[in-house]
Amino acid sequence: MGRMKFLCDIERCIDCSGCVVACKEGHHIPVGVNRRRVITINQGKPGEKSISVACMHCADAPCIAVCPVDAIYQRDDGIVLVSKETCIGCGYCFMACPFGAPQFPSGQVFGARGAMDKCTFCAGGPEETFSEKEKTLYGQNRIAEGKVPLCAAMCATKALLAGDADEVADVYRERVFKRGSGANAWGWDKAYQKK
Amino acid sequence: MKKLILPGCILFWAMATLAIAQSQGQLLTNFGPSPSTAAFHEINGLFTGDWQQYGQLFTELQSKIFSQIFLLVVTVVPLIFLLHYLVIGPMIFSHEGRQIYYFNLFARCIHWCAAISFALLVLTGLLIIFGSLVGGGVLLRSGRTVHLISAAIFSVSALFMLLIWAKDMIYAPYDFMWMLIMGGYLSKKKKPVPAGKFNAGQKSWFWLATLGGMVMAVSGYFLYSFQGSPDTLRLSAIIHNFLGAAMIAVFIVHLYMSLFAIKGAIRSMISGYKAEAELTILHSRFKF
Amino acid sequence: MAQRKIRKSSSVGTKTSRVTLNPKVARRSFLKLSAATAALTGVAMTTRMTAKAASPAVANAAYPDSKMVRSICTHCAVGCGINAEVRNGVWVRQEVAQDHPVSRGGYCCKGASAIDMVTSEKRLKNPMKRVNGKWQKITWDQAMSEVAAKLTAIRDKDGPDALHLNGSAKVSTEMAYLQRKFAAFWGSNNVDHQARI
Amino acid sequence: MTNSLNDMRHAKSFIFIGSNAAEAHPISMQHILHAKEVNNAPIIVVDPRFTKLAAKATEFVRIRPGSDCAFIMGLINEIIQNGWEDKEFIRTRVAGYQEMAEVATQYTPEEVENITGIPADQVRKVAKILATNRPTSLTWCMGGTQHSIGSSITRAFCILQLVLGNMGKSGGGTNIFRGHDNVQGATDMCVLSDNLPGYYGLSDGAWKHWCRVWDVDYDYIASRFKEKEWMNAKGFTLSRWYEGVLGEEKIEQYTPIKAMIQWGCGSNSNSQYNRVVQAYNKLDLFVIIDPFPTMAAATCTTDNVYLLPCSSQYETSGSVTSTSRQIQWRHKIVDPIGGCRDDYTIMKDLVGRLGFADEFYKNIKEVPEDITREINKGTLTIGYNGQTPERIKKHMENWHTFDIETLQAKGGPCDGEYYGMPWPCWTETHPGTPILYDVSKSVAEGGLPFRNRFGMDTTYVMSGREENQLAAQGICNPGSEVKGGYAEFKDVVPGTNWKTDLSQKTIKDAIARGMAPFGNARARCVVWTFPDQVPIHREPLHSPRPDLIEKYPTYEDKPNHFRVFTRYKSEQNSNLVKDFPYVLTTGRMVEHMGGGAETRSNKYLSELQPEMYAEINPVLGNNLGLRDGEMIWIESPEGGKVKVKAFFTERVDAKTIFMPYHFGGTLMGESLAGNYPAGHEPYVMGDAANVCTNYGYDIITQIQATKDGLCKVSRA
Repeated sequence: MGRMKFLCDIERCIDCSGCVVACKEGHHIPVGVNRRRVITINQGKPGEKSISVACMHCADAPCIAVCPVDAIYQRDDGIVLVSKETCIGCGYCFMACPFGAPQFPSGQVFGARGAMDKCTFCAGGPEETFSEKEKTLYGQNRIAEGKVPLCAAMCATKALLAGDADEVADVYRERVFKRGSGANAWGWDKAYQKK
Repeated sequence: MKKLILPGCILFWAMATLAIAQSQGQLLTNFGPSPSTAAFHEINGLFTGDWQQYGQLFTELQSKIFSQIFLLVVTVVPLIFLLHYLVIGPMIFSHEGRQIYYFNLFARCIHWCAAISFALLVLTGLLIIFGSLVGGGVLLRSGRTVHLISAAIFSVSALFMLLIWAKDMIYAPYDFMWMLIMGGYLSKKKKPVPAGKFNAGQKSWFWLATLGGMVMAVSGYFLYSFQGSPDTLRLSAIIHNFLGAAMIAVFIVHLYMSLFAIKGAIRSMISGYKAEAELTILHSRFKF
Repeated sequence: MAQRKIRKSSSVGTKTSRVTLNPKVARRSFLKLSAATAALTGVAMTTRMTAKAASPAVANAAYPDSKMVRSICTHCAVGCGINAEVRNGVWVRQEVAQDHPVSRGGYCCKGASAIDMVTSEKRLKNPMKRVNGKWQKITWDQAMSEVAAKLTAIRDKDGPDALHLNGSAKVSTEMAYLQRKFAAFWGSNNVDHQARI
Repeated sequence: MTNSLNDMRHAKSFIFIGSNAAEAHPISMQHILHAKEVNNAPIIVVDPRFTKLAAKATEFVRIRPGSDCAFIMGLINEIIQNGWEDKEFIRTRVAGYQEMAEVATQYTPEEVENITGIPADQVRKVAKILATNRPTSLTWCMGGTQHSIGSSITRAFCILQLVLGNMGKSGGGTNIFRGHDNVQGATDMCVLSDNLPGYYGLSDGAWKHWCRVWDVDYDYIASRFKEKEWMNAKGFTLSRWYEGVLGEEKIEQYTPIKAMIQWGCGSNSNSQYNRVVQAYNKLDLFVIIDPFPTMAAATCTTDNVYLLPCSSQYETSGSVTSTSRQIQWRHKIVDPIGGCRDDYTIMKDLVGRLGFADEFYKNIKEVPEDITREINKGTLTIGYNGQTPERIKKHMENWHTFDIETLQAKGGPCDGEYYGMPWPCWTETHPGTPILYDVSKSVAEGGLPFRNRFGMDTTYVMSGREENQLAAQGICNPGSEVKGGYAEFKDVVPGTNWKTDLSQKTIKDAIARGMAPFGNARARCVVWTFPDQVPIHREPLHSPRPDLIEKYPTYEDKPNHFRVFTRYKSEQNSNLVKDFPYVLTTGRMVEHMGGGAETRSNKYLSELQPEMYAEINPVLGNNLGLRDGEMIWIESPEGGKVKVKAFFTERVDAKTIFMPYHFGGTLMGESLAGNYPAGHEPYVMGDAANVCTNYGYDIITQIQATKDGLCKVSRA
């Protein structure tokens, strides 16, 4: 299996939040937790750009490095997952993440943060695939079903690409070639840089 | 001449392209300002602050250095004292004779509140730092809760300690001397060391525990509440860890002194009385 | 910076293998995924690929015994396709209508939350009327007979044009037709809908 | 839309005017951006606001609200002056061109700049972009229509496309993005006070046609009316029905309105909403049929209200017509939840209790399929007759077989048909018409000429010129028996024409002869029945430019405009701007829909857009001493006011204030949360922007003018 990657095409994203709600509705995420967000810069001015960001599933993931209890791990296909059973909600992963991906639902003792929640690339979690427990804790496991993540599949303008790195790069390269502009792929320099 | 043909061709082609581009440029406008590093940088800033500045630092510190420092603190410091105990040995004073009322009941209560909560803070704190050995989960989550409650108790106790002892803890000139001779702990002889009601070591520990404790409380609050910019959180975490390591180190010193280095020193914190023999040596400047 | 830990977790292999306890599923997903990713882009789309990804065997893996219903989003006039996965009369999941010719699986935030239209706890579940300023639950029979009686009384007293019907652009074409037909049979041209505004 | 969303992939340039497709129709952007990327098509966005669509534009044109007609006429003038018009297209397929061109000469780029605020050079630039990148796809939405001159503005858009020769071409056309999911279908079914289904109008002939379809006596239907004359009189409209209740304006009806049924219609999308609320409270009976309690349920505080919970559209089935005129079948996903009932059941119950079920349901046994069949039988004008329920469902089942570029099925059971059989779909074997007025295909394959609707010869009042309205010689669809223009078909079955021949023999006959049943004529630039025969600019009723009122005054007052007196000239007041100095415009946001009853009851959407706000330029905000994020009052000249949060943004210019119109639940700053049935109040509540939208209605359609009113702003 190849390596899974996200890519948001900044020229196509129209800030419709389809990806955000697709993710929430698909995984039954509580209000207040955003596995994915759309950020707009220069709002209302020429040069307004929007971008949809979630966990980038970094190759050399800082969150894995800083987790004091090793709750975060990486699969062979590059997808970074968290075990909510292990996580203690310390919040270090949020501080280490360049993309603001880790989310912490509150409602635990003394309002402390609960276990970290983040984008799973629609790959569920460490529990048994398709089990009820996996569904409640992590949402759908679409990767095991052979389906692409909801956010990218439901993207209104196909700005958000997800899947095998080679395929994503091919699609994006073709697009950039067609429009002849030198758009960069946001976040790749940080997420996937080679050591 | 031949050498000029190729560059010439290229130049002509470039100019032609440019001319065509210009003639159409007005109409077939490109796609506005193309995304630049600056735009990405701005997006990054919106997400988690300037990751390059503290994010990277925090990641590097947290991934290796913090745990190593703590490992050092909890292994090397006790080892040094073990050596001290074996080589120099504890000081033994007679607990008979004149007893001087040293700590009143309130002070003792506050001390033990602070002591127990601090011990819990250290234990649960270390638990989180070496969480991977325990495997996280329920144990550590309750550990976090204990850490939180202890922090609250300790913060209040620390405030009271400041009220009770701050006056006695102001450094005096002779404290410098005490520092120079390391409080006399490096010799086996019982020579009077220059110290008031509290010696320079105790004073330092006091200020670290109270003022340092305040810093720990503030940075800890940020980590607990997550209110503040990502960079604030990162700085808080860095400070919390470094300061915590320092406090644990000194805490171990304090433990060693009260439990092992000076035999029976702990009694004064239970009964409130200290023996004259001990005071004349260790607190020679104290007027009783 | 995190090389050590990553290597540790992948070399031990326990954690990664935990993810795919069922090796059969894992292998199948392995084969399917590249096809599905190509399909999502809308560029490399072919029916062969999408048909594969949407084959019933895979569709039912997560929700056994579910069936797929094709419908249309109710929010704007683009008319995006909706693939609804239904099990035991419950809409369990909104699946991607990847091969709808207009939307190609795309949704905006409104379309992506289509299930909420059915499950929202804010939905009214019983007819209600106001009695002395307070809302009161009533039965359909009571509601309809009261409404019909009042309508008839108004019609008898003031004539059919005393009723205005605001129809809807959110109902089906058939229902819209019935609304216009209703006005005609009622005997008034006082009927209109949102196209006017 | 004359073309389809997918067909926009072939456009070589776009002009959006009064449309914010990125927010209102996000999925359409898939095709628009494709054309932008692959065809390198420039996107021109004309709007008072720098919208999210403008962020994707190559050229953003900031226009003063309500001056669209001047801008478009200016473009037409510039195109003609430079000789960029499509001369052959105009010669063969356009009528009244000279008269229109004469009017257009008044709109020089400098005059356009004076009226619209668009720099003259930009007008020239846009004209050149359109001239050099053909075909252009022109899109407008409510920003183009909700003005007192809305009908002139939209006609100007069409004329621009005629002048450029972009009609009937792939990648061209006038592509109006419709709002609600089935507004096209509901409009086609004419849930309108001036038409019977299929745009038949209200003439006796129309009534007789539909009585034949319904299989009832004409006399029976006539007996249902108060007098026969009321059958032919346009009724009250959604935008002004409340005048019939309040009685403050003179109404042309024998009785005031006493009862109201609001069936799937949000309430706070009406302008001057505070007056609508007064009307609600004056009604003897108010029935609200909706899945969610609309704002009407909270604003009407009398005991005469009934809330009937109908199911959502996912809990019932039926066909829906998309903006591309495609008809799709919306299958029922789940049964109605709780005690809800679907619309058909409620209608059946109501009709039964009112005692005309036998006549009403004479040919309707299987719901909704039999209703579709009845529609197929009667709606001949726009070719709704080929889309049988079976065919629509077949298209749904095989939607994957349709090509994304052409929307034509490649192989499979629907081979050769166009997705959703966009109307007109003349027969049960017709593939549908993907592009209207396209003479490059035969009629049987989805081609179409312009309709012959307005007679044969016309003498124009302004020039005295007489012109034949039929298409020129040689212009026809391939395979047409008549090589050139021809009149509409009639008397194939004696006594009927193609619109009223229920046997549909006339239509089939025409198609067999390669001809369109409705004839082959020219598109006209002059509409001799309208007050402005050629579109001209007129200042909005509440104009921020008193200096222009004299030169571009509005219409004379219209006494019986859909049964209610409507003020134009007497409303236009050049002193108003002194007290109400800012232009108020409204619009959509992507997270909400219409009055927002549905979307504000959705937790995720509410989370994304939790607050009502007004967009104010920082310059204006600072000049007024406001702070970003603080509460402000916005007041309209009619006394409506809303308390909203100030949102400083450069999306709007310093003279304009923008509000989204989806919010409701508070009225003039007071929360109505307690007036909803307990537990059913929406998650998000805010002042309804339409409390502030001004008086003003289109001269033809009576659409409300919500985009070009005036307001004043103060700190709350």
